Amino acid sequence: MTHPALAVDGVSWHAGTVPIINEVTLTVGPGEFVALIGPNGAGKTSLFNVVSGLRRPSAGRVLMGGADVTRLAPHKRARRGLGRTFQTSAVFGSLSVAENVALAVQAARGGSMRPWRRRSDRQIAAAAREVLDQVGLGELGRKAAGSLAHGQKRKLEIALLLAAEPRMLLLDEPMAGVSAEDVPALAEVVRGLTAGGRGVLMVEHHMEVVLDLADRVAVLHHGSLLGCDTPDAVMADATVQRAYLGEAL
Amino acid sequence: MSTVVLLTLTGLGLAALYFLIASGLSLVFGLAGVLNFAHGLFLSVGAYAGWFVATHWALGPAIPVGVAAGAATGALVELVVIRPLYRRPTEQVLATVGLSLAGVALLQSIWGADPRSYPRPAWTAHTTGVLGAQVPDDRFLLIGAAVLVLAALLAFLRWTRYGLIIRAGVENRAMVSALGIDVRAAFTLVFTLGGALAGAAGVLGGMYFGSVSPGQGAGLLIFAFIVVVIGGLGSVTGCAVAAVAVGLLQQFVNYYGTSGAGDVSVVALLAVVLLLRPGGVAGKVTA
Amino acid sequence: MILSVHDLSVTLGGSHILQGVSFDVPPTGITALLGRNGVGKTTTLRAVLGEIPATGSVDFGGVPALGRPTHRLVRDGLGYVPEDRCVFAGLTVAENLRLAVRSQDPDFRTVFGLFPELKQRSDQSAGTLSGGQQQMLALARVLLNPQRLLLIDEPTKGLAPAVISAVAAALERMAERVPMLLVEQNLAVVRRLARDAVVLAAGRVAWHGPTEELLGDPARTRDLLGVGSTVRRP
Amino acid sequence: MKALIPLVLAVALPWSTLDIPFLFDGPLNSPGTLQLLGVCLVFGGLALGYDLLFGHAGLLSFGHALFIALGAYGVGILVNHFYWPLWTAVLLAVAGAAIAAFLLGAVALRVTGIALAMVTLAFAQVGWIVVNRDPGGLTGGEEGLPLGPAAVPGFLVGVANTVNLYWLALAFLVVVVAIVHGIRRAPLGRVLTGLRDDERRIAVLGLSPYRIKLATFVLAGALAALGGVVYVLLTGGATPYLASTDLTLSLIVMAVLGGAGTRWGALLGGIVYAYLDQRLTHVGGSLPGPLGQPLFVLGTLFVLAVAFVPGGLAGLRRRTLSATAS
Repeated sequence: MTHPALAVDGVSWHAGTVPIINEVTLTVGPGEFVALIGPNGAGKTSLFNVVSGLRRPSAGRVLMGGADVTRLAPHKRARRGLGRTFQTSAVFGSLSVAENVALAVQAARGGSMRPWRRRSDRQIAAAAREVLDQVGLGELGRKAAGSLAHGQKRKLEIALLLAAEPRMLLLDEPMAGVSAEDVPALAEVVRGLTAGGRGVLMVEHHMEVVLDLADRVAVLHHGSLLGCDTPDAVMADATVQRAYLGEAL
Repeated sequence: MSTVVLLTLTGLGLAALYFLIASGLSLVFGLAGVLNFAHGLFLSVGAYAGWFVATHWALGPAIPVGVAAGAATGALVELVVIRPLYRRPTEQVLATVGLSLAGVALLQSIWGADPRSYPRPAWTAHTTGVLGAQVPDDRFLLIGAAVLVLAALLAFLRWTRYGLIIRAGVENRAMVSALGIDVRAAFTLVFTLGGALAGAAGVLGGMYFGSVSPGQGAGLLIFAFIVVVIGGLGSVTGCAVAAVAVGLLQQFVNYYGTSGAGDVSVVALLAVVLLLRPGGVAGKVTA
Repeated sequence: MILSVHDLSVTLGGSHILQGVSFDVPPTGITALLGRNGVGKTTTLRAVLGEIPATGSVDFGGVPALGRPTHRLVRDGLGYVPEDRCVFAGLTVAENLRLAVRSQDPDFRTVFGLFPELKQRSDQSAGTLSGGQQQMLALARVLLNPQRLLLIDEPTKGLAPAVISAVAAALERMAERVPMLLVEQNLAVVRRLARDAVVLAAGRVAWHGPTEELLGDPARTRDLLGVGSTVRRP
Repeated sequence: MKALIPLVLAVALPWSTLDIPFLFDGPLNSPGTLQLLGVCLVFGGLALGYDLLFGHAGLLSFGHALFIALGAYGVGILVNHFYWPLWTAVLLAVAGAAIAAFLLGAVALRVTGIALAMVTLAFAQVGWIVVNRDPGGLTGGEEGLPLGPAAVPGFLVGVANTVNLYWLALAFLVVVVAIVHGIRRAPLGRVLTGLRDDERRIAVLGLSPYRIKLATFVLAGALAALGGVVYVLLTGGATPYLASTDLTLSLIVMAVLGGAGTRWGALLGGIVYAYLDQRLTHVGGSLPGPLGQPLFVLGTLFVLAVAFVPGGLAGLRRRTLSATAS
């Protein structure tokens, strides 16, 4: 039997005494695209933080490929193939676009601490260029990452993830702040992420993108999972309707 | 037993001094976000102003003059150096570093690098018997002053409008502005207040140590920093608790251990506190 | 017009967030400021308020506003209720309100009339209030003083449906006394409250007109706001 | 390659008998001038080493003086009290400082930002206390610890050999430049920049920010100790100033004055600062009031620079260049 790329098992998390996530159980299979929706403040980002290791859950386990990673530090999870983006785009502003990706490539290949290697290493540069082409940023390699437009930063973030060749991706609102005309192109990049059996868990408010890309949609409300099903089933569910879409006023 | 009493009261005396320095430092950091290296300068200016008045005129006005001098220095530094660098927090801290270097050198050029003996009220040389221990009266002067200041500060923060603004500003400065309050006026206020407290600490410290030198403020400042970090940045009560812990620990270990061990143990305490609770013991709430 | 924004541009951390935004806010009723996440709605409010540097021009009640310090604008009657409410968690409810008072004659009657709960909880520290109660407190803070315009950022964010209705009702009553520029994601709330809407996209104003005209046209709504949610409801 | 020109000039300098009246008291190759220049070079190296932490990795450490003092006093104590041969003592002192940096860094780097500044400040304070208390007569207390001339190889002793000390200082500077610039060019340089920009993001990429920071901290500590050793050889002994917070603050001033995080900024800042410090001390007596205090002049200069010249000397140069270009 193959293990899910990611399994969240009965996870709870409290911020101080305030419960933010309550016993959430969720799996993402290999090659599966799961979208996580819910009103602002429902605990989606907190759940991401628990899964990526920035927060330690007060109860429950996080498993990757069947192995318990609940107590691993973020960078160790990353090395096991977990990649994530942040809601506010987090690229390295003072490095160029190509250098950003090169950093991610060398991080993935473990060559970061070797001062005798040059940072202009050809293999790294080539790998970085390949990834940049993949997300359509090939032309912008020399530009400072801090000066990119919002949508380009989003693409760069995805490129940083791909450089590490992860097996499981967490995307936190990849479409946020991306102008309407750029959404389709970015959505295509995101759609391609499940290639090769990679699992994807995405928080996104852009419902069209969610319905278009996701195999399953999980709904989080006040820290609890209301359900996880195919897009059509979720959109039709009455509880979900009330929680997420709001009652008629 | 009498040794313990003496050590406790001496430790509390030291704690009082630390509290006077650290509370202002803590409020400035909490509200304005400035790690103020020039705070030791406020103290030294207050100490020398008090010393000047006491040696050239009379002992009585030394404390108010020291307080006023410290306050004026604090206000001046805020208005002239800190305010123009608003929105550039790193530069603000760097500027205070420069001020602390330049200020000490300035004092040195006026009064020389060597310590000057500090006059003190005659009664502080006496001792009072407490539970069998003969405790020098200057301890009580310091402790009394610190308790008074603590009560006054807490009342100020709790009951006055400016206290309210400072407490709110420590939580969220931008929101205070968005309520129509000029938060920069509050910055000037905390710098003035911190300067006043440091000035008081300068005069009282001069009387306690019996001397004053240009570098005295900077030396005390490091322990005040430790108190602020242990007490939680921006918290006056936390400051008081931490000052007592640091003062007592330092005094007891210095007495029972080798010379200097007390200072080292304080650093160890800081390391332990930071590792266990990186935010300090009292979190972020003022008062 | 109580507020005229003309050619407002903001660059933050190297990215051009607003690229020449222009719109007017009429002196009565609620104007909604809409657009997808991250399009610069909050940035627009903060730039108008002088919290972040901007170029262009902003005219508030006939006086140029850009370059003036935030607290001066607020004293001139520009009330601001930020996203995430920003109540002072360590202060009590009463202290939060006291801090906001600027006028000789604060209007506690209106405030407690709209939000009676705040009176009962006046000695409770604001950090222990529920999200909805904190939102009420944030709204109450701007109502204590005479205002000429309110900037309100996502007042229903993260609130339960029942609470959203209550907040919407409060906003509706507030709008009888003072005009508002309202940033809101919940289109049902927008539809109920706002007469006009300004839609931002890609750092510019993409549409400006009556709310009905925008929300009554599903294609246009989807196009401008990309919202499946309320529109898609079967 | 352009960087080689100053190096060649610096190496050739002791053969020059050029006399620059206002800047130096004697001709360039006079022992007095060479010693002054040697100290400038040491501080250039120390400032650049500190900038590896401060400007490049974004770690605000207030405890750098501790490691300089460990090098300086380590050598002094081993040579004076335990009669070790000089070079063995140097090796041990630098290694000891690196180990101390490892142990202290392991604790201090668990926190970030202001807390890191505070905890390093406190650790360094322990060094200051120990040096001044003079435990067992080892450090000489306030008097400092003069290096016994018997222990030092002949070619480094005496006024006639000042030129060798100058070259030693230059060699130290070259070592620091080679290491710091090597790191800048290596993949590690990219990681450090990334760390300064966004630490959380580095962790998500699969790198341990803690280990990278610790490695940088240890390296900077070892370079500081080496600088301390050279300083002791150059000036003939260790003084408590080497363990003081003032020294760390001065290093910050040097880095910022020169332009923190730039290629040559900190180095330049260190040299200029050290030069001004020494010259002002020298001519200080003739200047009125506070102007006779080098720290007053430098401190004031620094405050003005912070307020009006963001980016330091390096930034100034860049802006002048772009201004003349346009």
